[in-house]
Amino acid sequence: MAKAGKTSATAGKAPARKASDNSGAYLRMYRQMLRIRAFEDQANQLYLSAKMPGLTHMYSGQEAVAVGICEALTPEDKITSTHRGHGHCVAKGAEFREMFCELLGKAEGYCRGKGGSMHIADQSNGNLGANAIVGGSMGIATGAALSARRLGRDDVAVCFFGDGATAQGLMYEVMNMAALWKLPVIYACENNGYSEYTKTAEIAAGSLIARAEAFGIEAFSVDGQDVLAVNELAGRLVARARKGEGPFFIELETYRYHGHHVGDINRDYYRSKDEEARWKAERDPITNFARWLVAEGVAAQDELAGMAAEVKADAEAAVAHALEAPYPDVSEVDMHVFVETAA
Amino acid sequence: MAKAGKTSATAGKAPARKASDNSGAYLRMYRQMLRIRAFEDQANQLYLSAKMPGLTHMYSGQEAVAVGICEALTPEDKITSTHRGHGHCVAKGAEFREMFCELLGKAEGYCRGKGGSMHIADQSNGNLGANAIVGGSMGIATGAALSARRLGRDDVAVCFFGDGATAQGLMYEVMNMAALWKLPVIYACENNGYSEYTKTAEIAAGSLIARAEAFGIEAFSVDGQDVLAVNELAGRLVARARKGEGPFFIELETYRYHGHHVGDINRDYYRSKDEEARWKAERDPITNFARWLVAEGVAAQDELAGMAAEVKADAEAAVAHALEAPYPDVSEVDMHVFVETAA
Amino acid sequence: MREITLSKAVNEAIAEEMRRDPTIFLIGEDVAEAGTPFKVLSGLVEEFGTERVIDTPISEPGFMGVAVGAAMTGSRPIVDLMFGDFLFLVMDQLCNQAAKTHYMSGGKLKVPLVLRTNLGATRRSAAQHSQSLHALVAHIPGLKVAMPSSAYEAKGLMKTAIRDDNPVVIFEDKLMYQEKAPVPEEEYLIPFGQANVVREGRDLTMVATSSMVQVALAAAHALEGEGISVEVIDPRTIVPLDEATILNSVRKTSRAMVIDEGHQSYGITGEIASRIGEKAFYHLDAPVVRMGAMDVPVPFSPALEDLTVPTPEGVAEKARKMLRGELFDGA
Amino acid sequence: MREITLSKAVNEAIAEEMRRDPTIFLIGEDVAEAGTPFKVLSGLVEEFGTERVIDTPISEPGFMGVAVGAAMTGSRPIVDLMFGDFLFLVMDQLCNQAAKTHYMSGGKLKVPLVLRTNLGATRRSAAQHSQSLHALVAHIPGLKVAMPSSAYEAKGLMKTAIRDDNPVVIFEDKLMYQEKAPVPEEEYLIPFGQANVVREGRDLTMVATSSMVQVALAAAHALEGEGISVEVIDPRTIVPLDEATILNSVRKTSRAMVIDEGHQSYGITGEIASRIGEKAFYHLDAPVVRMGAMDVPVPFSPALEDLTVPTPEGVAEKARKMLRGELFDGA
Ligand SMILES: Cc1ncc(C[n+]2csc(CCOP(=O)(O)OP(=O)(O)O)c2C)c(N)n1
Ligand SMILES: Cc1ncc(C[n+]2csc(CCOP(=O)(O)OP(=O)(O)O)c2C)c(N)n1
Ligand SMILES: [Mg+2]
Ligand SMILES: [Mg+2]
Repeated sequence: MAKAGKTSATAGKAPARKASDNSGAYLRMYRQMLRIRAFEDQANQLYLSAKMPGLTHMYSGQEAVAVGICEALTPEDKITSTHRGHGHCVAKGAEFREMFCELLGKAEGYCRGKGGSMHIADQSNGNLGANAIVGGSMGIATGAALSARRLGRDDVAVCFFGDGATAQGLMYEVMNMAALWKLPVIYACENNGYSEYTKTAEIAAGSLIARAEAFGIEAFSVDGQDVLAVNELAGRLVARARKGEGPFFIELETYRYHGHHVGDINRDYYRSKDEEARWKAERDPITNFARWLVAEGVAAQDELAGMAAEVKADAEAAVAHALEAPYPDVSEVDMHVFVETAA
Repeated sequence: MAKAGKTSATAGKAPARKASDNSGAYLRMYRQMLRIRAFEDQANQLYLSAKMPGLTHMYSGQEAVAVGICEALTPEDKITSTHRGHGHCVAKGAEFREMFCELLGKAEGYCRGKGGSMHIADQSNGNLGANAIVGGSMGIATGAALSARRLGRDDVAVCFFGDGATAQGLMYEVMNMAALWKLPVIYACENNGYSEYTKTAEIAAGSLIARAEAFGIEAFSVDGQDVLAVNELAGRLVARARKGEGPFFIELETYRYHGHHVGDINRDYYRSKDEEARWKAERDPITNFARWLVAEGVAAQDELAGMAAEVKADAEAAVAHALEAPYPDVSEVDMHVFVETAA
Repeated sequence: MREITLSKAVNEAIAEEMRRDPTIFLIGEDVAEAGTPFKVLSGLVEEFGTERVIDTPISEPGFMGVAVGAAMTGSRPIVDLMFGDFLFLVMDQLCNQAAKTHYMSGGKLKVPLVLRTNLGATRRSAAQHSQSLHALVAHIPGLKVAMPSSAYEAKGLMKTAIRDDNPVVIFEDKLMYQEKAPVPEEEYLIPFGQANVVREGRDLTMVATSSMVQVALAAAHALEGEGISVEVIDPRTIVPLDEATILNSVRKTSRAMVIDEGHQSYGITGEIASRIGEKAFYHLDAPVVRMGAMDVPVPFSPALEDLTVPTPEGVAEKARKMLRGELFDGA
Repeated sequence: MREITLSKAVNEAIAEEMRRDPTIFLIGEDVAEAGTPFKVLSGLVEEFGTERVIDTPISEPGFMGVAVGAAMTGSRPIVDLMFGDFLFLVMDQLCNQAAKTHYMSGGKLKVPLVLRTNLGATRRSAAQHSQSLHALVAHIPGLKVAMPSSAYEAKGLMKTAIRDDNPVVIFEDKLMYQEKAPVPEEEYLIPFGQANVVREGRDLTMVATSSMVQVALAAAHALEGEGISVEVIDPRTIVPLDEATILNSVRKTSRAMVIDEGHQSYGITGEIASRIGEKAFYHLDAPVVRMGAMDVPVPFSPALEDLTVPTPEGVAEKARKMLRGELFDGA
């Protein structure tokens, strides 16, 4: 079955179209990657300084995946996200303020503080929510695709999940249905090499791509650190899915920079500092894309630096706002258990 | 990946070894197939004459699968079975009396009448039980294999299941673990073309064989109507599994003669009478094997007929016994909820 | 009034709602041509087509998840779960996803779906096809739970369930599918959270669900001849539960029994009995008596299975003892 | 006596039993090198090797099924389920298979396995990582359910669970993993079905489970200063339930509260309260009061989450009202 060649922006290979044609999109993607990184840096600090409650999982390092894919989507297109979901949320168009408020359990949060990091959702941009059950959203994404088709809409659903989630049987059940019914859903497997403290090779037999193909689903693998390669493939598949040629499966090779969760500090026993350093030095999606943007003349170095400063300031302002923002009133505790109005 | 050639006894192709070498095994397999057919004929009649309570699913037509595989197993080897489980039970060595008693809810039944047709188990012969949850026993078989390996035994586990059960996610979860851990388990998929009232093609995308192969599992397909082909393949794979070369997956093409369950009488809307007639006329595992046994000089026609009469008489006697046998005492109703003795 | 079977009543409810609202679809195993093994959905695929009556592979967790996603995005799925026993397979999608989505999203997302399934033993279907598992879902905030006790109830409650914007689990009694009851031709809905006083009485209140309503009525009938006047209350939905109707009745009769086909221990009888004990304490002349199914897996043998569920005789006998003051077990 | 954490107590119990019986093995996600996210199993893989401390893929239904099969064939698996919330994923293998196998086979097959998991909110882990779901498994015949309330309890109950020939589900309180309690060096087991009278008292019986035992004790302590004498009972196992100890206490104190961290409705407080109501009816001076968690999915926000579970203050306040006779809600 067709596999996308692993195009690499840093390798200096020519992109599909001339850089200047598309500079708006390129800068938007760059900015979105910066925004995710800035968001996570702030979130990490909030956690380490004990200002953020609960558990959180950083997306840093995987930015090109969320951004490359979401750039190919419209606001009407749906995504489902994971426990490591901040990146998807930002990439799909969410605002920092509502996100930080959610992470801090404040009333202004996207979910009025009830969801938190692991359940953040942004219905206005088609993000059906992070999910704290690994693999838990695979049916939801598939159902969103079925719903779109049945109701005569042309939106596409993208299901983000990790390599570890491929061990959940639910995935095979819904891929089977998606294939039988030709649903407009794209299964995007972010293979960051680990599920929690375990290497992917120890928990996944055979080939992930082949598993999807065995259900008659066209499957692709792509360098998840290369936002252009990801976006090019996603653009093609989203267009095809919209025409009823889905479903599709993509394996994206990527890496998480932090621990499994923010408290996962001593991780030598399962992955080496060297390995981490190598990924950061050689395969950082932001650094490499910046180099390419400058080389192609899409932007000057200082423009990019300015953008970074601006994004960082935005994030800091949002954090400051969120820290001061009020908690939900205690009366909200038993609100929203049920939808109150009858249909 | 290697696939067993679809050898067919009826095609006159020479068997792996000379017929006379192995006549004991051939006649045992023939007898076991007859026993299953006789058992089911009686069970069907019991049901139709309202003497048998509950729901039951006939194995008739699929005899070569259970017999070909179980002939390759020792009593210590384990099997797990399905809602269509009488055939597996007989093939693994069970007695008619205890089986009919079980089907009638009598105290002498294998499960003291508590299990019935859908839960019949025969621990003494390594049958871990039928299962009324489609796919429900896939973990059990895999766990039996793990247990054997861990405890230093060399027994192999065979998991019988239908094509419909391949839609249960559990299968992919346990195949992954079996492959990672190289467990001595054989997944035997009896593809009889239907799950309930639905054709397999409508509920299974892609290829069943490829699904197993994607987990790095060697997979084979074989004519499930040809007891010799089934037995030859099973023998090879059981031996390899015993040596630690498992797991394996086999797809066996077969057909059920009756409805999905005994009450499924009007089935024109999902499968034609013609199709049924063709399978019975051309691919009956018993008729075809009998023809081969006679042609090869393993047995004379009248010997085989004598065997059939004997088996039928056995079945009738067992039914007569079971009909008269006592029900369990009412005091048994709350017995066996828990094992009473501490370990 | 015409009489129709419970099976037909459910079929009508779904057909009427599907005609009214094109966002509704049916999904499950063998729901289309086969119309389910119980034939409850016969004819619907002919009217609504395979795009709205969707046969699935045998993937309960999968199609439950698909329904949740569809419900979050503008559809109103009705999920058909062939046997209540398969609830165990869909618990994650039902309880971790469907039930919590509205709350976790701070009210932004909703999951309007109906999960229709069944309950009830004594069909000789053994331990994995005979369970009455409504207590499990009743415990999970965010799910409504309806338990129709007749064809009439089944139709009205199904229509309400379909129009509700929340996930609703509705349990039909398998043994009742072929039972007829008067059902009006005209449209009607039965609101959730309003118990039905099926029979008025003075001496004793029986709160009974689903299959047990008829058992209670039969017992009440027998007791009537002995001068014991029984009020029978069908809560109709156990979530939301109409506490007021139950408490008012108990305050009047001063005695209560709670009868249900789920296993007795840690089942719904405990909840209802303890609410009565809490809130009608001073009115009670006797301890509240609970009768659930025995705490055993359902045995196959007919000689054993019938012992495991409450019967009219058993209920009547308990009631007699209660009124004779013979039930004060160790008290 | 030395004091060790609950985490260490569980670790010791498992290690001691694994030394004793080579058929025992551990299976679950990140149980080996990582020793679970809570580090409860640290060091075990070093002693017992990867053949007996088995890391699995993220396949809860799968490894639960594997454990059932292993238990049926001579092994004694201990299944590690990382969060109690994932119970929904293993319900079919646990409740349709493990729980029923012994019964369905007429006593021929058995499934000696331990499922260890946890419960408890107020860790800011939100709706899918904070549930206390013991009521669900308590309802299923064939499963035993243990709820340790301290390091001492955790060790003794775990050892008993491992030696039991039935499937046992044991719920540890996540918030207690780092809490220390005196635990003897010598081997001891705590039998199932024998409640612990944690504190004696005259005026009121509090039956409390797991995390709520400490809440009840704190409330009892506060009330003591006000002249209210509270008896606190920890059932230890809710299946089997030691009814006798509870009833004896209530017969003495004439008042009872039942406190549990599961959702209140259709949870375990209803069962225990209704058994008290049934069997100690004439001894009760006031309705049995139940305090469970609120019937809401667990909210993430710290401002909301803490409202959802019983606290010492809340429990003490209810007790005061009860003793002042102010609780007779509409009665
Ligand atoms: C059903 C379930 N099992 C286990 C967990 C605990 N858990 C959270 S994240 C995680 C690892 C997920 O790995 P992967 O899917 O590769 O995603 P990644 O963390 O690498 O982004 C695990 C085991 C969970 N949340 N849900
Ligand atoms: C989990 C579950 N879902 C649905 C059913 C109802 N059911 C019983 S048998 C069956 C079809 C099984 O098909 P297949 O696996 O091909 O076996 P066959 O009946 O053809 O032998 C179905 C859907 C069930 N028993 N368990
Ligand atoms: Mg990963
Ligand atoms: Mg089949």
